[in-house]
Amino acid sequence: MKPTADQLRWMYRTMLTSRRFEEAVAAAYFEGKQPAFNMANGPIPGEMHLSNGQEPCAVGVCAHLDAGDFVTATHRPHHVAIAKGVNLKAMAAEIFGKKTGLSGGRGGHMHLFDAKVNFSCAGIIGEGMGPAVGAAAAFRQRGERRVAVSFIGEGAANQGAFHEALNLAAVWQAPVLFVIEDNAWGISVAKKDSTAIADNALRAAAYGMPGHRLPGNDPVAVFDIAGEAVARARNGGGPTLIEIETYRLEGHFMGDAEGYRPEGEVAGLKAKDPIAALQARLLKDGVLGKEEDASIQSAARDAVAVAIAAARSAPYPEAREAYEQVFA
Amino acid sequence: MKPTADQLRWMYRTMLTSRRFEEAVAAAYFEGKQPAFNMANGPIPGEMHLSNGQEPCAVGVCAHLDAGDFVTATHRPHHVAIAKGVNLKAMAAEIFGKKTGLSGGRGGHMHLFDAKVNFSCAGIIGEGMGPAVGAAAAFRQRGERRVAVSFIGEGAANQGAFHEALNLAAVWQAPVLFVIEDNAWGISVAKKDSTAIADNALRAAAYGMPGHRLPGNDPVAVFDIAGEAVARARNGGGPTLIEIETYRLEGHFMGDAEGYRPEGEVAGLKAKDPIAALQARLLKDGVLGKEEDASIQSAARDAVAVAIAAARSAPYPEAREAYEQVFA
Amino acid sequence: MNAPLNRTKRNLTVAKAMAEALAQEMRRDPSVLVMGEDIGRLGGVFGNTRGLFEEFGAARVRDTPISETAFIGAAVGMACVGMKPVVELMFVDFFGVCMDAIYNLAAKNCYFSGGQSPVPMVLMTSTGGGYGDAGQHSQCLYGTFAHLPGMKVVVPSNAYDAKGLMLSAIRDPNPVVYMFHKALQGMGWLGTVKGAINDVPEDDYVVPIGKAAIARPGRDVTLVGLGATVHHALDAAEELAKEGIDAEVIDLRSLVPLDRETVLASVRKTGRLVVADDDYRSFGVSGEIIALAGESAFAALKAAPARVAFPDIPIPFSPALERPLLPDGAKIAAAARAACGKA
Amino acid sequence: MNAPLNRTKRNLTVAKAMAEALAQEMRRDPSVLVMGEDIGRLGGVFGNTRGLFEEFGAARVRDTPISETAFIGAAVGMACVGMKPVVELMFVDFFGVCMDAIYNLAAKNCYFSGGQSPVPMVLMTSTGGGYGDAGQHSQCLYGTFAHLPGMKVVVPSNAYDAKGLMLSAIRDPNPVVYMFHKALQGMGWLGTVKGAINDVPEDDYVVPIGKAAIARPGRDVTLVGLGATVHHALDAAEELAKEGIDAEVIDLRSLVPLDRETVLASVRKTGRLVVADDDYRSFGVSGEIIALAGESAFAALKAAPARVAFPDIPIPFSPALERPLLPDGAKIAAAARAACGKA
Ligand SMILES: Cc1ncc(C[n+]2csc(CCOP(=O)(O)OP(=O)(O)O)c2C)c(N)n1
Ligand SMILES: Cc1ncc(C[n+]2csc(CCOP(=O)(O)OP(=O)(O)O)c2C)c(N)n1
Ligand SMILES: [Mg+2]
Ligand SMILES: [Mg+2]
Repeated sequence: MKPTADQLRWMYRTMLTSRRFEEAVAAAYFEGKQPAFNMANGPIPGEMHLSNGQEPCAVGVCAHLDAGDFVTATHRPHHVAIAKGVNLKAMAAEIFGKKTGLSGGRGGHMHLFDAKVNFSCAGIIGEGMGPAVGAAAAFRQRGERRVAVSFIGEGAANQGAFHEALNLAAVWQAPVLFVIEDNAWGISVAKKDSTAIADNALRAAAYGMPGHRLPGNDPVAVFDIAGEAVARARNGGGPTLIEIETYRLEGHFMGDAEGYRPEGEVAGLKAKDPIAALQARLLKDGVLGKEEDASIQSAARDAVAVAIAAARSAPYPEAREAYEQVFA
Repeated sequence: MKPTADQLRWMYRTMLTSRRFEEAVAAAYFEGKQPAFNMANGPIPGEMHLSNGQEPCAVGVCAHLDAGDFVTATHRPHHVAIAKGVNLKAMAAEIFGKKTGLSGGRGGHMHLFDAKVNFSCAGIIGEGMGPAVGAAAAFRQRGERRVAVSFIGEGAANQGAFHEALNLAAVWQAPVLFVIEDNAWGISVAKKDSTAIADNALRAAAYGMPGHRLPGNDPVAVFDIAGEAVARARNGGGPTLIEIETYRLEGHFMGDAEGYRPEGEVAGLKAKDPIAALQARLLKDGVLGKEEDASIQSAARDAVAVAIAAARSAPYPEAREAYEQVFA
Repeated sequence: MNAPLNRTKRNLTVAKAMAEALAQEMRRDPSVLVMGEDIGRLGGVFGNTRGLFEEFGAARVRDTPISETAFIGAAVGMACVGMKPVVELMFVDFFGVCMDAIYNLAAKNCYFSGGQSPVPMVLMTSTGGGYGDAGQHSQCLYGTFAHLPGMKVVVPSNAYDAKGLMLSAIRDPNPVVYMFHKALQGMGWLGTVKGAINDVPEDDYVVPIGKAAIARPGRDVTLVGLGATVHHALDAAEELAKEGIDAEVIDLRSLVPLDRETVLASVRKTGRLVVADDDYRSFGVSGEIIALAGESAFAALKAAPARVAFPDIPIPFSPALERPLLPDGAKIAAAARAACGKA
Repeated sequence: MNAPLNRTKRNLTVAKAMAEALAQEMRRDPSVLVMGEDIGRLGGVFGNTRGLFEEFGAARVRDTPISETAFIGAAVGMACVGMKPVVELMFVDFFGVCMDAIYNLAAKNCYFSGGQSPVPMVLMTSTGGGYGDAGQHSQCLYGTFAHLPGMKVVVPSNAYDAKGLMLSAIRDPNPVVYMFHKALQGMGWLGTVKGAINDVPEDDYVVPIGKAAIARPGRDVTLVGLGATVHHALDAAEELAKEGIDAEVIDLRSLVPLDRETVLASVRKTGRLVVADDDYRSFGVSGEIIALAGESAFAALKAAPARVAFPDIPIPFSPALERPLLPDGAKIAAAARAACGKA
């Protein structure tokens, strides 16, 4: 399935928005954490997992989804959240722990929820897989043409939840996609040291579902295969497993010294930055003109600037609010 | 790998011993539970899962093991325990909850442990898989030529522990066999209703290990394939997955009304009783003579009678013993 | 317990009361569905889903693979898109393979989402031993679930409450862990404490979550129980009555929210407390109830509060070992006598 | 805490003390090995396995897949055939994906086997919040582990105990859950409570499992803490001293076995009890300690026992929400004052 020019521009703009957003978050994160890096300090405390480099996975899949479709992401959720249409201002405010955040500051960066677009993520490996199967099964039972997508990392493909969720999805013929963002690392452990086979797409056969591995971190290739899988699912064709080769351009979390990464790996990956690659391609193919590019670039930058500024200036929740929303 | 005449006779005798043992246990189990069936009553309380019909899985694999090899079985453990050489008297006494039992009555039928032959079982689906991988990894690390075997049911192949254990075994190249006793049922749920694919051996490819499916509930076929897998493992060749088609001749547990089983299924399976089949074959092939058969039959019956009688007459533990062995 | 009287009595087992509540709510609300192992064609290992598969079919009564992490997680996803799943964890002892989906996912989604995504689901699970099923099929684990925030926890002791609490649980917008004791279930093969079978109105009614019941009013000593131990406490109260000790028996019914007021009012009245729990003794329910009295009814206490609970050891198989360890009327009565200085 | 004096002091962080204990025992005993996520090349997310991979290699220091059920189960199998595995569950919050292998397998094998198959293994796991890591990376869950039989549970509050308890844990023939608090770990990125860094002898020594420590002797009120709250209690004691209240601070160190004698002796002496715990408030450690005092030191109690604990809610992300909920010296001091009638 080939993307239209509009879809290509949407993917490009969305990747840029995600990148600019994470650059802004990264800058804010280090405030108060220098010279001594203490996670508890600064406007954004706690762990921070950036998705720089993994934007193709998010946009290539989410280009086929609308607000009613159900998506679960991981501890590294920003790119997927943005591609799924999560409210950028409320998301930024949540990451800053503000009252105006998606969850009023209760969840933070690893627990972004936006019910308006059926998006959520979690801090436990594989935790979002069961919910995606369930939401998909509910859609099917109600005769809706909606789908669910569960994004996970390649490290999560060795967690028991992966196996149970894929089998259950296949038994129920649930309209769900399982998308593995293979950035080759689970914190400091290389995929080859944790996973018995190089290509997780082969695991689809264990559940009688189609499996695809996409090399090259290419948003257009992701768009193609994901589009077919989403269409199959909407038409009652059941689940699909897709593993995407992608790049983790940063550490596992911010502050990671990355001593475990081979000399030059990061530089090599940055040289293949998927945003630059898509930009060049769109310019070359004439999908994008110089001016349009500039305006998309500044639009992304501006949207992020507005969201971050609003988040910074927003009030913190009052202490008593901690006791609210434990139960509905 | 073909069994010798001695090995064939051992398999036959062991299958008979297991069958006679379960017949005796079944008889005792119903004592005190009639007319009103109350699990709490009688000399053997609690759930009772019989393995009648599944003996080929146990003997075909355990024929290749000695006391030092490590085996974990399931909630349906008798046939495997007997084939692994668990002390029959102490096992019977444990099932009767007696002081002379393997664990002094603390474990019962679902928790049979005999450290002398490295045998254990558990009541939680898939719980024995990790331990088998670990024991195997320890053997390999110490340079011992021992192997581990984890027996599970086909229903357990959909539990997360299955996936994690197989991947870990493959990553570690641990000398372990995963043996699925496919009796087509997980309590009342048919394999086809719980498992996305018909042949669990295909799941081996998800871990880059060899997988075999053996139809026909044939102890000789099991001996052949298991023998090769055990040899491979001892020689550093790593793990293997084997799924064996077998028959559950009884209910899930005793007292199961089995309303969910298709008309005539049990009768059909009983007509293919693997013990009768092996007996006929050994007599036909001249591996077994009429007299020898009779003496094996009575030897099995006698061994069981002695063990059950000893269990019945053994004393119960004293109440205070419940507080012992919580910690070593 | 307080059924209307203008009708003929209808004594049901807990199993039948649960199944009736499920059937009635499934008829009323198309978003309710049931999932779990053997809850379909078989009607549930403990009979509490009998008849549902025949009436509502395979889409609303789903037999699952042995994949608790997946199907409990799936229930959360269903709940987030408007369904009201009731899932069964066959034995509470199995929580170890799927607790993340329960305590980190179902129980926390509402909070993490700032109230955007409440999780209206019920997790039914069986508890208790005494019938020789050994240490992985006989636990109660009440304290384990009550300790972790975000989920309500109810423990019915009789058929009337079983139906009323089930209807409350399904209609509650939050995850409710519904813990039913096997000895009260009314399945022939498990035997049944007589008191658990009682009069259950056919019509729709709820027992509120978070309200304890006074199973027997009394003046001299407060006996607190839940599930099976409520019946042991009532046995004890009968025994004690003969000796002139008038015991008040409280059936907690809910652990989360805990009805502290009812417990404290009773302890303030009697000045004496004995807690009976067949869950493990330490760091659980019995300790919390005693602590509650110590913190909030200190002045009223006339004697040291006491507990009768399962000791901190795995549950042994042999009846010769297990039975003496279980709470019963005699042990509770003895503790009450001691509290009353009549030992 | 009571280190020999005939040598120059050597102040270590808890992380370094744990790593030193592991290295020393691995040199002494070839059956000891370490497994977990990122405990190899990385040296552990919390630094407690630093240097081990380089010294002992990939066979004895195994980085695992993200498969907690499998590698904790594997550790049990290893232990059953003569190894002494030390496994790490990176954050205790993750227990939900692997609790069966811990509480039903590791903790019960010894009992189920009648003592034939003890399980000598250590499960190290990090606890605690306060640094903005939100509700799935900040929990303590002490009560969750202490409630379930068959495993010992230790909680070091300082580097000296961290080394001594680790050596005891590895040599113990039973499963020991070793819960270390992130705020005490001494990793720069987590900040560190100063008191956790103390003098650690280079040589081999053990801190016995099951013995509490009197971190500060006192006459007027007993403050019981564990892990991080020990330091908050010490802060409170300092504050209280200025007001003429002489507080005794008890560091539980072990939850299972629980050193009831030391707690009771202190309460019998002071007549007043405040328990500080950053685990959830209800059905956990704080309730058990208060219940213990009520049951066994009733006559000695001069005031209602009290607790300062984390409320029964998921742990929120925003510092504006989380920080006010955490136990600290001021809250403990206030509770102690109230207990002493000086509120
Ligand atoms: C069940 C569980 N185990 C361990 C962790 C700790 N952890 C957080 S992220 C991570 C690595 C995940 O790797 P991958 O799935 O490849 O995702 P990535 O970080 O590469 O995006 C680990 C081990 C966790 N959060 N949950
Ligand atoms: C984790 C877990 N879930 C559910 C159960 C309840 N249970 C016991 S046996 C069984 C069926 C197992 O089927 P299978 O693995 O095929 O073994 P079989 O009984 O056929 O020998 C189930 C669901 C359990 N013991 N553990
Ligand atoms: Mg990764
Ligand atoms: Mg089966």
